[in-house]
Amino acid sequence: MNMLADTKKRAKLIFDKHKVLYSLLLLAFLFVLPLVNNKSYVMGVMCRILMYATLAGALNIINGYSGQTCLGVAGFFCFGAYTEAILATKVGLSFWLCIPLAGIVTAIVGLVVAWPTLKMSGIYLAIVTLGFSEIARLLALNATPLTGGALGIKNIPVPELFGIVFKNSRSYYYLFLALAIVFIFVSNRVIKSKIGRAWMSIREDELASKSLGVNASVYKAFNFMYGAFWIGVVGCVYAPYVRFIDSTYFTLDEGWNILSMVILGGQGTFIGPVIGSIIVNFLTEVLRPIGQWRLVAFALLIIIMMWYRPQGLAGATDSKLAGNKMVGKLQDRGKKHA
Amino acid sequence: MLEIQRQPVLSTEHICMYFGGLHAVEDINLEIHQGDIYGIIGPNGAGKTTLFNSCTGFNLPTKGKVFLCGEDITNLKPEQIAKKGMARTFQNIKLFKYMSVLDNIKIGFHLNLKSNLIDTVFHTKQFNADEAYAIEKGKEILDLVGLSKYTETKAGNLPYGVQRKVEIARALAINPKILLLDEPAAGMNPNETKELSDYILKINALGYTIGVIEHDMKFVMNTCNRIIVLNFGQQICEGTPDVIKTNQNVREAYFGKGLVAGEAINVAAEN
Amino acid sequence: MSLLKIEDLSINYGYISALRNADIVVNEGELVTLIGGNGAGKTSTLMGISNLIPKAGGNVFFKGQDISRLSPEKIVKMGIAHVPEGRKIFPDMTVYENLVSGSMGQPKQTKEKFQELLEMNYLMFPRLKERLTQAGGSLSGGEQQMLAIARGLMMDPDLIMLDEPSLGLAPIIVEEIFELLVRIRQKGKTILLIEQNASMALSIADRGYVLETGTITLEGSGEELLHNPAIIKAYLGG
Amino acid sequence: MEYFLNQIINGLCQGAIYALMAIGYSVVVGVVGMVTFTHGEVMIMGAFAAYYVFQYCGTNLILGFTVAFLASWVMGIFVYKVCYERFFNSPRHISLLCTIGFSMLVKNLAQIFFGPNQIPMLNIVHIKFYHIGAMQISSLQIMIISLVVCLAVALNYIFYHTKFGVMLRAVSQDKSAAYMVGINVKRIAMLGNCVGCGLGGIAGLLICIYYQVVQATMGGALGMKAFSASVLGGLTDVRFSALGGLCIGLVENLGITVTSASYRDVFAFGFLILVLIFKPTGFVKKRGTKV
Amino acid sequence: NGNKEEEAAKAEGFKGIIKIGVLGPLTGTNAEYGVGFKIGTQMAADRINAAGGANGYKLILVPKDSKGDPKESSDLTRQFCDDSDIMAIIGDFTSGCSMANAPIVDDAKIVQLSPTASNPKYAGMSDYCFSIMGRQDGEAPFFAKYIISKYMGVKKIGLIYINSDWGVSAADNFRKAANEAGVEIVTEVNYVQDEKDFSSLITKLKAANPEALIIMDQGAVAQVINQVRAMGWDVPLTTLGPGTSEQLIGLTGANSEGLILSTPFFFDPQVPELMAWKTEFNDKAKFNPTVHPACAFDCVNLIAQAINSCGDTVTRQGIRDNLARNEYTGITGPIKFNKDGDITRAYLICQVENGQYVVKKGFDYSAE
Ligand SMILES: Nc1ncnc2c1ncn2[C@@H]1O[C@H](COP(=O)(O)OP(=O)(O)OP(=O)(O)O)[C@@H](O)[C@H]1O
Ligand SMILES: Nc1ncnc2c1ncn2[C@@H]1O[C@H](COP(=O)(O)OP(=O)(O)OP(=O)(O)O)[C@@H](O)[C@H]1O
Ligand SMILES: CC(C)C[C@H](N)C(=O)O
Ligand SMILES: [Mg+2]
Ligand SMILES: [Mg+2]
Repeated sequence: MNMLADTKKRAKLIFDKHKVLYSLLLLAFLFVLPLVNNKSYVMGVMCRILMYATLAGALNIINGYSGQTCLGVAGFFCFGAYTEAILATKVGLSFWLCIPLAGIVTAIVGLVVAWPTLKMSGIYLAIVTLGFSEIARLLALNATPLTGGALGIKNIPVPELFGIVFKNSRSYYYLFLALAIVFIFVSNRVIKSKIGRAWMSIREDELASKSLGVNASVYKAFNFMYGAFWIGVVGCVYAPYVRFIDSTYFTLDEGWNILSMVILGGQGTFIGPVIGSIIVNFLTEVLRPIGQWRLVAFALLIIIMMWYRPQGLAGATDSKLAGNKMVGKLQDRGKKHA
Repeated sequence: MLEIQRQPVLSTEHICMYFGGLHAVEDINLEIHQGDIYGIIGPNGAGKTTLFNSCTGFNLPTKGKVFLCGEDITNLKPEQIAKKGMARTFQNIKLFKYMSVLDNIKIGFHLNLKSNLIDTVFHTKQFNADEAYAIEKGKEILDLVGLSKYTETKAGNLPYGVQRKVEIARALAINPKILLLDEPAAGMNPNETKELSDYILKINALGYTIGVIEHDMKFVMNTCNRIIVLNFGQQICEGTPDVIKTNQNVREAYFGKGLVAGEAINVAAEN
Repeated sequence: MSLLKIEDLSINYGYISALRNADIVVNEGELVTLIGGNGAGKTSTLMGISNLIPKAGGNVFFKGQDISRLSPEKIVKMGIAHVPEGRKIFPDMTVYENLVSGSMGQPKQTKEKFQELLEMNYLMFPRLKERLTQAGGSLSGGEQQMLAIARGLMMDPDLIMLDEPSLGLAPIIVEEIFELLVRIRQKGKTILLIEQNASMALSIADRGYVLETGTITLEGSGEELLHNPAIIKAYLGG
Repeated sequence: MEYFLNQIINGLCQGAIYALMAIGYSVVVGVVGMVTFTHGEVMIMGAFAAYYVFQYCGTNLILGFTVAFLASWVMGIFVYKVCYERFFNSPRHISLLCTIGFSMLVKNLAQIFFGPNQIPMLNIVHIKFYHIGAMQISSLQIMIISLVVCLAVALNYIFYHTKFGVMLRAVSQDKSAAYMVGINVKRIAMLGNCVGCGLGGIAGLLICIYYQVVQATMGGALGMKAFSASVLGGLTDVRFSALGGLCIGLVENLGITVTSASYRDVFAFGFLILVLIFKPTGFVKKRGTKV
Repeated sequence: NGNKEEEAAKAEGFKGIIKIGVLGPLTGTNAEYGVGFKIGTQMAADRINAAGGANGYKLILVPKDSKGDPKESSDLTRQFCDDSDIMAIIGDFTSGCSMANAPIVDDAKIVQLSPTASNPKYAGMSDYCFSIMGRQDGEAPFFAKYIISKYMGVKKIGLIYINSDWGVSAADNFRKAANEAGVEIVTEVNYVQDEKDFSSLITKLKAANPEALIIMDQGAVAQVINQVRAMGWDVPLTTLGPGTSEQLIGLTGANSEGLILSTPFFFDPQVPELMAWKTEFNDKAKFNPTVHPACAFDCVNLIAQAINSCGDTVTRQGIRDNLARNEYTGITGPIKFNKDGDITRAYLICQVENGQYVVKKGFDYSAE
């Protein structure tokens, strides 16, 4: 136990020393990967990994850093994707313009969801976001004039940049990679700032942070918007990637899928969701031969994880969410004078 | 100059707090002046915590007004009131247990940091300035109150007494006009209580005005310079410790035979 | 004979050792108190006795029977009431229901007995009687403390363990509680008391143990300890 | 006019079904004190068990219900062991996710062993129709509604007017405190969970009889409705959960009559969200929260 | 192992091997059809190989489970595209999945021949997309014109359909055809996948009392029928979608008595080889075939024929071109692709009579 902690620390130290170097190496590797192996299948999987890493990361901003339980990620995803699809097909807007727009639209939706729910907490917030997700999907299914209804939106135009046409999964690989990098870079800075601290203080003890002048409502709402923004952006890249979207892409299962990545990887860290995404997608591929049993194995994995490592593989251990033994007693000591 | 002297930092006018039929706080007028250490005592359920909550916006008073330096803050939200310069601690410790002591303090600085999203993303001057300020000032406060050796430890692992102090230090970070403490000495043994008392005097000496609820008479009598006594939500007595000690109602309603409050009240009564 | 007997009890949290090889004896009809600074391990000891946290080692005997591995509720049923640190009343239940829950420990308790105990508590804490239908969680700090104690008394146990009962209570109530404890003891009940207000505690205690950072450093009659200079310096704020 | 009356009846019957599920659900939450996402699967397992009994022992309703109850009870034991027991004092979301995982597990195993297709549940009960003016209501519907009422009343009595009820609620509120007053937390929690699941099983069977099919994948959607309904009712209060179920049923069906069934869940969740906005903890107000 | 198979094939006297990917929902709500695909295609492949293979090559099928989920389907399609041994893809079952795959196959220039995708927009999406189900805008008019107005002779009908890509386009096409045929749709209602309670919809339909009710869906047809009858409403029922599915009858029992539907093809008891086919399928699958596995069966033969006409160099492109060019008559009838890549079918009228589907011979309008 003790030793483990030490070794962890040491590893971290070594990493921190050459942080930049390692990061660059990693980037370089990711960059040349397609040149080594550009089978569209492999690239497809890589795209999925990167995409879900970003999605999970954005969800983690909400669930992991401000401690609100959002089960509605699929709904935001849906909004982002449809925004792009509609703007691109109906208005003929350029993909690159769509990116910020989709983000903003989704962020606004995030605000709309968050604002009324500020009074709620825990499980009530959860069910509301979950309901929102379903409503979003059904609207997409039924608002036929706009979303094409059940027939979905077909032949979504593919983006172009300096003559490069983003057609195959290999080119999208770079798009998703860039997106993921930007997301992590920005979010990392946000978290390490006044804003991030405010979020975390709300997660740890809302009343206390209020008494310190943190406007909890505003920050919670903003947290939702921020997370939603990125989810929307991912959706915006996703739409032209699949070229054809309809409401069946944004079911609750999709939401569970993303959530499970956050959980398996670990809440409250940046590496967590990435790892989660890698694991889940990797398993999805390797376990395909066993057909239906794959989902069984997957379910078992989640349960086992919760049993033996509730904070996930790389989750933040120093948080209310991490459910380690220390919590119980220390909370008692707090409650002591309740 | 004199004007400022006369105007109370925190004052309430006929403030009432009812829960259904229950009158938890009934028509209280208190005035806490610059530099006071103002004690609020009274039997259990007298309405002390409720009074605090209504002053700090954690529940809206049924009637009456609350003024901070002459400004009406009656119906503001907790965070807004904090912004106006009122800090409080809770009857049950509310630290961010998993954060280091310094980080706890940093959050205390929330209101003083001006950087916005743009700043944080592009690490502008403003941002760097803020971060520097937070760390520096935070360390300063910790030195001031003598907690610097805990700077990096997780708040939750600290001994109970120290946690109290950290909570108070954190409250100081918002640089309040007045600081309200709810039973800070509860669960401390006499020595720790003594330390706390000194600590609070020290802070007061730095020019902070303080209001404190406490049941430990020794603490109250040695620390506070004015005291109000509540019972069933009503004020039964107000004045300097000596006045309180000698007041008959208070003795009956609160001190009892004086076995507990014992030497605190008698000792003082003599001199 | 000894009602409660603790043999080199040790308790760890992860790799923090909260209590090391403590030996404590509480005889029938005695009032024994544990004193010690914050984090000394007092609460852990009680938790260990009622087996709410795993023991690193050692045994606990009650009425001559080994209860070290007994499940918590069985221990309660044997007649040990635990008034925990931090009240731990049921916040969403009314005061009355909280009191009722106190008698769960004694399934065989008769209606009459139950009523009698209720009356006893009402007498002791009239405030609770006023608040019978109010939700426990909305009580004031002190009222909650009263409720916690009352709940502990509802099962009228042979041994009652109180963890800082005077916490957050007005002096007058504290006095009453100490008087109550004396009365209870006179009724032949046994009491194990944790107090921050050491002078009070020792003045009514038959014997006392002093805990320092997880080890028992001193043991003696209330009188002795009360006049032991070391104690005076350390805990009585002399 | 009569058309609307009929629609209201449809709404009520649908609502009654939700209520039935919600009752079991809030028994679970009300005792264990943790929310679950497995309820739907548990219900369907009950239905499947009954189905096989009908296959081999002929359609005997009483037998069917007992079997469904027992089967789901057993499921309850598993759920309890896997998702609750060891998470009593760790953060809620952990056991929550555990239940999500468990429901995935059950659903897929069910698909493997019972096959993914719909399985007919024909003529278990022969349905009689009663006509009140222009409205018609079937014996089955009456049966469901009355069952809901009885359960709601009975359970509410147990929870709020008996010593046992105090015990149950104590467990859901603070486990370590419950230990300290001498309650066998593990057993009570297990018991409560199993009873809740058992009721779920009965609900499941009734539903499958009502819709005349049973299918492994049915659980998810149903469970979600049960969840919503009991959230409306403040999660732990049986009566209000039942009420919540009825409301959702009504709102849905009235909504459908003016628009299209594609909007069903929009109405259900929309209504839920609206209510929660104005009453953040459902129909019942949370007591005992204080700074 | 590709080489090992190659060796084995050579040893058996083949020129080599040609792999064909088969996509279908082996699990999930449409599993019945997906499994049908797997078996139907395998039956075809076996026969072809037994007869010396396609153009001398041994056909090897690579069936994969798309779960009826577009994302899954796309991943598998990519896998097929990467595998240079795979010469063509048969599948997917639903239009939704097939359409999601269209851009991918278009990019990889490989044939996606769907046995069942009937969405009119599908085949047009790419030169490499084909379907032999016949389009809904072919079946719907037949349904309106002949079944509704001629055979049943009703003018006012109620329409209930699933709000899915298939259901919607089916309904759209039906509407068009309906008012050409002068049939009035008095009410129409729809619902989403996994709907369980139809009572309020049925009440709605009943209120407008139509002379007949049309149900357009695969999954929920049985439940709709049951609940219509459970509400004590005996309106004539017709359905478009499930084809002559035995499961339907199993799920509805007596309720489906008199149900009318159209099918492009029917296992006619009079035709011995069809019966043989049916029994063989039943032996393998343990349930009776619908039209869909039959279509899958034909698809393999179509590909094989295309391979034959490729001559000595078999390429994906070659297969595509010949497929588009050739004509062929399979067990489900004559097949000739139009320029979009799908076909127009002739339909039969079926009715359930004491638990059996029977073709209404006299009314064989498809001849017209
Ligand atoms: N939310 C509430 N609902 C109903 N009654 C309440 C609520 N909050 C407080 N009360 C009642 O108001 C009275 C005053 O409570 P308060 O907490 O202010 O007492 P206090 O003076 O702080 O006592 P203590 O010294 O024990 O903390 C108590 O009798 C309490 O029961
Ligand atoms: N859950 C826990 N995890 C880690 N350490 C713990 C835990 N609970 C208690 N400790 C540590 O064990 C030691 C003893 O704690 P305990 O609560 O028994 O002391 P105490 O004498 O009751 O203190 P107090 O007077 O504050 O009640 C302390 O150092 C405390 O920090
Ligand atoms: C009805 C099924 C054969 C599939 C349907 N033809 C579709 O295109 O989705
Ligand atoms: Mg108080
Ligand atoms: Mg303690």
